[in-house]
Amino acid sequence: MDNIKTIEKIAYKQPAVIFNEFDPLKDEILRIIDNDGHVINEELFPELDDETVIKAYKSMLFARVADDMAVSFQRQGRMYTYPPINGQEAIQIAAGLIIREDDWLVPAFREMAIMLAKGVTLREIFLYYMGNEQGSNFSKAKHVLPICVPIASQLIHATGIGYSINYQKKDEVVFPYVGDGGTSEGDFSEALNFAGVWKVPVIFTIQNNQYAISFPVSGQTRSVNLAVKAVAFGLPGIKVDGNDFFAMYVAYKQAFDHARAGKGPVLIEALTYRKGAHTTSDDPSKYRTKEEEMEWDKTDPLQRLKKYIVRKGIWKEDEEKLIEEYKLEVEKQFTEAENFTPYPLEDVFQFMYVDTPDVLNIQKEDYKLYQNWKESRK
Amino acid sequence: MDNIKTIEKIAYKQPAVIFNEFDPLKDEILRIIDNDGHVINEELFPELDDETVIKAYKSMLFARVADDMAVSFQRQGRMYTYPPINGQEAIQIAAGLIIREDDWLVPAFREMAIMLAKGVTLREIFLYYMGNEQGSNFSKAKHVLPICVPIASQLIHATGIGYSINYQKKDEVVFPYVGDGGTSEGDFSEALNFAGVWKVPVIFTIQNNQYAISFPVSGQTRSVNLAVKAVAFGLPGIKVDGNDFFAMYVAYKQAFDHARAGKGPVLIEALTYRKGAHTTSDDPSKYRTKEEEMEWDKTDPLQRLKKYIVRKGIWKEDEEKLIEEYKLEVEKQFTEAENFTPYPLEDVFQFMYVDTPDVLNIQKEDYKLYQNWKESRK
Amino acid sequence: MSVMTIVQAINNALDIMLEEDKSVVVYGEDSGREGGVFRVTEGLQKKYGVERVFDSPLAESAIVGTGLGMALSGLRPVVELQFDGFTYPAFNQIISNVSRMHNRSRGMYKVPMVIRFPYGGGINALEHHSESPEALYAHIPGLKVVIPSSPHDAKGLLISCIESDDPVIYMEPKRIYRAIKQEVSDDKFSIPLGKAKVLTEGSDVTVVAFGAMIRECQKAMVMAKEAGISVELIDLRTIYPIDKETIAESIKKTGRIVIVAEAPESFSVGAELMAIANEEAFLYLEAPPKRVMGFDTIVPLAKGEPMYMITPDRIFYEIERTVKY
Amino acid sequence: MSVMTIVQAINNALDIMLEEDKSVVVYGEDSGREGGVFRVTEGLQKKYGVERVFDSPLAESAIVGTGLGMALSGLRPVVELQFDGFTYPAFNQIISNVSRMHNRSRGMYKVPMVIRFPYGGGINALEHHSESPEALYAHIPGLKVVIPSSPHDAKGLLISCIESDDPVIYMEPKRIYRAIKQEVSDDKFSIPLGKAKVLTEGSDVTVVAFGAMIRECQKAMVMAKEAGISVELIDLRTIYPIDKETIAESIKKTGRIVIVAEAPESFSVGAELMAIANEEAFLYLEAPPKRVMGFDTIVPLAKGEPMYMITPDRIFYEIERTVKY
Ligand SMILES: Cc1ncc(C[n+]2csc(CCOP(=O)(O)OP(=O)(O)O)c2C)c(N)n1
Ligand SMILES: Cc1ncc(C[n+]2csc(CCOP(=O)(O)OP(=O)(O)O)c2C)c(N)n1
Ligand SMILES: [Mg+2]
Ligand SMILES: [Mg+2]
Repeated sequence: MDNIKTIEKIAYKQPAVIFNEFDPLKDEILRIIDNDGHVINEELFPELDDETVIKAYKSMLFARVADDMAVSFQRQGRMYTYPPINGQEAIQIAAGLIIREDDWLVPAFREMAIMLAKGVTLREIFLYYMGNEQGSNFSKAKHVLPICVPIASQLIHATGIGYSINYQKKDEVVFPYVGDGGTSEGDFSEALNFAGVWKVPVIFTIQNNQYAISFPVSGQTRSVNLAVKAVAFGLPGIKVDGNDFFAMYVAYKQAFDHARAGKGPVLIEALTYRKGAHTTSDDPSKYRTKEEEMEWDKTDPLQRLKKYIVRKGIWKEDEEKLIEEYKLEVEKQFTEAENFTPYPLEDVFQFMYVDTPDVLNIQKEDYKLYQNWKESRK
Repeated sequence: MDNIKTIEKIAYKQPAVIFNEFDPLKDEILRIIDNDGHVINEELFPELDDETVIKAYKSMLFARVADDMAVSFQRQGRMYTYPPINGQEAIQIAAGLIIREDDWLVPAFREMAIMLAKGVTLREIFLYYMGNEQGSNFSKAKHVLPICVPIASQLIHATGIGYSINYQKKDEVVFPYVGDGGTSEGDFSEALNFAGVWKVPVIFTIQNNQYAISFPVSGQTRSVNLAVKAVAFGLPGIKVDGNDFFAMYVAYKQAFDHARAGKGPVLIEALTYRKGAHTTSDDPSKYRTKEEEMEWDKTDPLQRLKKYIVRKGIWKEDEEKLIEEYKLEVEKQFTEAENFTPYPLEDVFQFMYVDTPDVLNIQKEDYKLYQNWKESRK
Repeated sequence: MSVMTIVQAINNALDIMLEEDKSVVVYGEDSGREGGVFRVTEGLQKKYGVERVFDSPLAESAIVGTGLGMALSGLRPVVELQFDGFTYPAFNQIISNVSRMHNRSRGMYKVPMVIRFPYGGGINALEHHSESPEALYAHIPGLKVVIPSSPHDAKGLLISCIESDDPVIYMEPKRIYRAIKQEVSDDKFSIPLGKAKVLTEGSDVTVVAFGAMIRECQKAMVMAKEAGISVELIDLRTIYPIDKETIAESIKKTGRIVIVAEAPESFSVGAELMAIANEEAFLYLEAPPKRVMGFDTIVPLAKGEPMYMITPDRIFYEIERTVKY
Repeated sequence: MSVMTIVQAINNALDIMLEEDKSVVVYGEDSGREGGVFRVTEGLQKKYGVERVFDSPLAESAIVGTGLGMALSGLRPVVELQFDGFTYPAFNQIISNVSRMHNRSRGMYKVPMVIRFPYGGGINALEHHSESPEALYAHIPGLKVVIPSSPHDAKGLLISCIESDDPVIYMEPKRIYRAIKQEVSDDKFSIPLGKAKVLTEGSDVTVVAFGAMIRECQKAMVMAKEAGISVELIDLRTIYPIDKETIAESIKKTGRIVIVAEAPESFSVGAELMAIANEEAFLYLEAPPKRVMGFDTIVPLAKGEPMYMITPDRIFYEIERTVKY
């Protein structure tokens, strides 16, 4: 009766080893170090030299410093609404080690750390949150899409980019991000379904930080977890401890090899916690307890990795000094953003179209007339 | 780490017995009689008295006759585009035995047989396909929504009705329908997800008739089947031989008991075949082979049930005569629809709002002025 | 009487209707426990329970579509969409189902349902948080579209919307959510849908606006007064059905009309108002009707937004030009 | 030169562009093997292979959103949505992403993408198969909206759309898909976007229309001629950006304008055209601009549709009233 199934089906756990070992249906989770930085899964421990691990830790630290400062810049009224990434650094820095220059990053809006890793400058990120779209015109980073606010819609773009890659016979891989809340949007399902059908090289990451603004993930769905949603689209899915840098690295590494080998898309649920507010306009005390926050504090990705490297005896730096350095760097980039040229009237109109219709020019000229009039009254 | 999972999760195969036994992940299928009408699963054979089985067969036969005649009425130019249900009768008539007067039917557009079972008159159905919306104002049937053309959008309405039922502490059950193609729409996923979270009494049926217009189900998704999509939303899901009346009956019976007992929604994938064209404007020979059609012909739900009842010796009727009777009945209802009062100008305006804005009345009066002018020129 | 902001007035209207009618339910993203990102529904879940005021999963099509299902089966849902720019995932449900179920079923079903969301710019927000899509919804047959401009109107209009047996899009001017305080009756009262309100009588020019632009127009009128121009200010209140009569009456008096709204100018409510001016008062027009509206662009981010947003002096400038025509 | 219908002309334009530019891909529901429900893409999959012309799963948001992803990464997708009424599930992708990616990224990314779909009534169709949503799309900043009225235009405009680096909504008048046959050049040629075309010159009244209504207007003009009325007929061709100049020029000549379109009248392209008449030619207007448009209702099913659809004699009736004003 199923004789017309002409397209081969990916069984939900056929591919890369790792996706076989941790069954989302049984709610299994990939974890490599525990909260104290002890290795609990030697077998899967990745081959990473110490230098790389240290570099990763420093990138996480830099992201944390930049994030904290962003929040305080916002409080000082020097920036507008900003969504902190505090607590989600391991996921993004692990991905940052894997993603290559010509791979594609398709962010939601809480991906500052991987954007930095991909070559977006802090200056650009700050400029954006200062309310200037020029911050999304990346000067150095290649193949990074601007922040996408309409939840989950960006996942579909990633699938489309994946089609292009296959079509153009390139070997690029696409890294789209979404939150736990975003898995409820229809676009999430459509993106994964098309990705499966087209067998595109796309690694979908759900940053499950437990909340969609005030709403806990427990209310988003009755599925046993979010990784299991891959089953509905014939994708391999895996649940990973997102605050465990090594686990994230291993998952990304395998997913990347899988995708580049033409084996199609995968779904990674990265379990983490949004330590900060949803955005600077949000007050988490309205909807969650201090106890819960403290419970999750124990899993903090930076502390965990730090404990590992300290115990291994490979940490030689003075962290305080490092933080001071980072602060100066962040400050510098922030100042550059603050000193960016004022927003000209042209920028309101110029980028709506490649081939700008007359009506926009007329509106602009009309506005100038009004400005002149205003000037003349002074 | 999962300590904030406050809402209990439905494991995908927790509930009603039947959903345990046939695991969609293993692509298992519930089937009770084979193509020759032999019982192949005695254990699950439902307790149905002969009379009911005969009645069901006759309802299927009636639906087939009505459907065939609808197609030929359309060919004669007496009706507009019509989507035949030929081949999908077992699913709908099995549901018809279960669904009560105050349960809700939420059709897509290929549910003529269950609409009849629910009390919609053939006259109304014909009237609708003659191009008169009055055919969707059901005179007798209660709790039936009009045909819904935007694919999968109706599933969400069903979930909302389910919420009302729980809220009002009623014990009604909702029966929404969708096709295989419809499972790719975002609304399908959103409907199932909300249904799971709200634990509503909704039985989602996918009539997997192998095609979405010209596109085979094999292209819609890489999931192993469609029932398995339930996993993504924490619902029980089952794949059933939709051309096996008894299997469909058993699945619906258990789903119904499950839903009414407040255990929440279920998903049924009913495997069937659209024997006819997509609609009367479609030509299947463009995209499928005669061989394939003949292969599926062997599974025809009417023939199968007929073989069973004949073998069991409970078939006493003269089928030819029965068909003649049915034809007369269909003819009668069709004639009534054809003799329906002409479509008045009022009907264009009257139902857009309960509280009609002036602008509609003005447009109507303006149109009358034009009509008068036109009259006057004759 | 209590002094209320628009946020409080809406909350109060919801409170009254939840209290009075058990079939009213209120939900949306973050609308329950937190009381919505603007705290419009604050306190209601506590008072009426999680079955009547609740958080929904994050999916606008489902929020609206389930609301429709509820409306068909005995409830009167008031659903909240979080921002103007996030109403579009629900567009198909709104245009293809919500607005049509009554017509599709030839009156067998009614759709007593309200879809609320904050709209408009001027709050230095991220993209998609500053939009004015009223023209899109006003063009859809079967919907009513309502926009209040004051706490009093916000309450009275919302009560009418909830009591309406037709589906209503209720757009809340977020920029003035808390900017205007006003004495509002604590009792239940309603304001009829489909009727505009003459806020100030005048003789030289008619200014038509709605929502957050009313306040800007009022500021411009101070300047106009100084310049000796008598402005008649009309608050549309309901975008669809639009109150042609009140507008036409006013133009017949003043001979001039200036339309102020935030949305992109082309194919806008401004265009419809100009059409009405022509259809209903052609012979009275002494100057071309004028739209003072947003550019045909996305509302810029904070640094560019001041150029996009319509200011009182720009309104005055256009009023003066129209009067001098 | 070959005699072509609109269906054939579109197919021919796609064929030429697929041939010329490997970055062009064509897909949508049933667009591949079957060649689309209207057979517009027939034969193209055979010629260019399943990677370039293909069937997609059934999900409009994904069809449009993947198209955007392709456009950002080097392709020029031409996606097909099956009917006007099924474009709405893709509305969020269109309005929130497709139309804005160029602006959002400050020019870093371009979106060379075409979204095609058949539109309009008059074919006795089911609900959602007879709609004219051009006003919705024309109000969205960042899009262009194009509607041809003849085989020649269908080809030349579509080629321009595919070559455009801006996203374009290309709406096909399904009612006349096969009704008009015309000699069309077999070569590649293009027609500029944003320019209307004066189809017939005249002096008494300007009639502006587009798509399937052009043919109805031409029939009405036969009646007008008999009645001694000289009509100037303008085919908009592009709805956005709308060609204000050509319209204004014509009104300045005739002093009168009648607008003919199928969509519901309120908040429509008709309203925008009336606004333009006022803004650009106020002093020349000798009669109120007139909209001859659909009612503010859903297009009725077949039995009611003839009352909704605009007929040549209704157009003539309104032309005559406007001229006699
Ligand atoms: C389509 C859409 N609806 C609503 C919003 C408003 N909104 C912004 S963030 C957010 C919650 C997102 O939660 P999640 O997906 O878990 O991501 P997180 O913020 O936790 O990173 C919501 C509802 C939006 N941006 N887009
Ligand atoms: C949102 C939407 N997109 C497209 C269509 C056009 N259309 C009508 S039926 C159909 C195929 C449906 O296939 P399936 O869901 O398998 O149902 P079946 O026709 O086989 O019963 C399509 C694409 C539609 N009705 N609604
Ligand atoms: Mg989250
Ligand atoms: Mg099907």
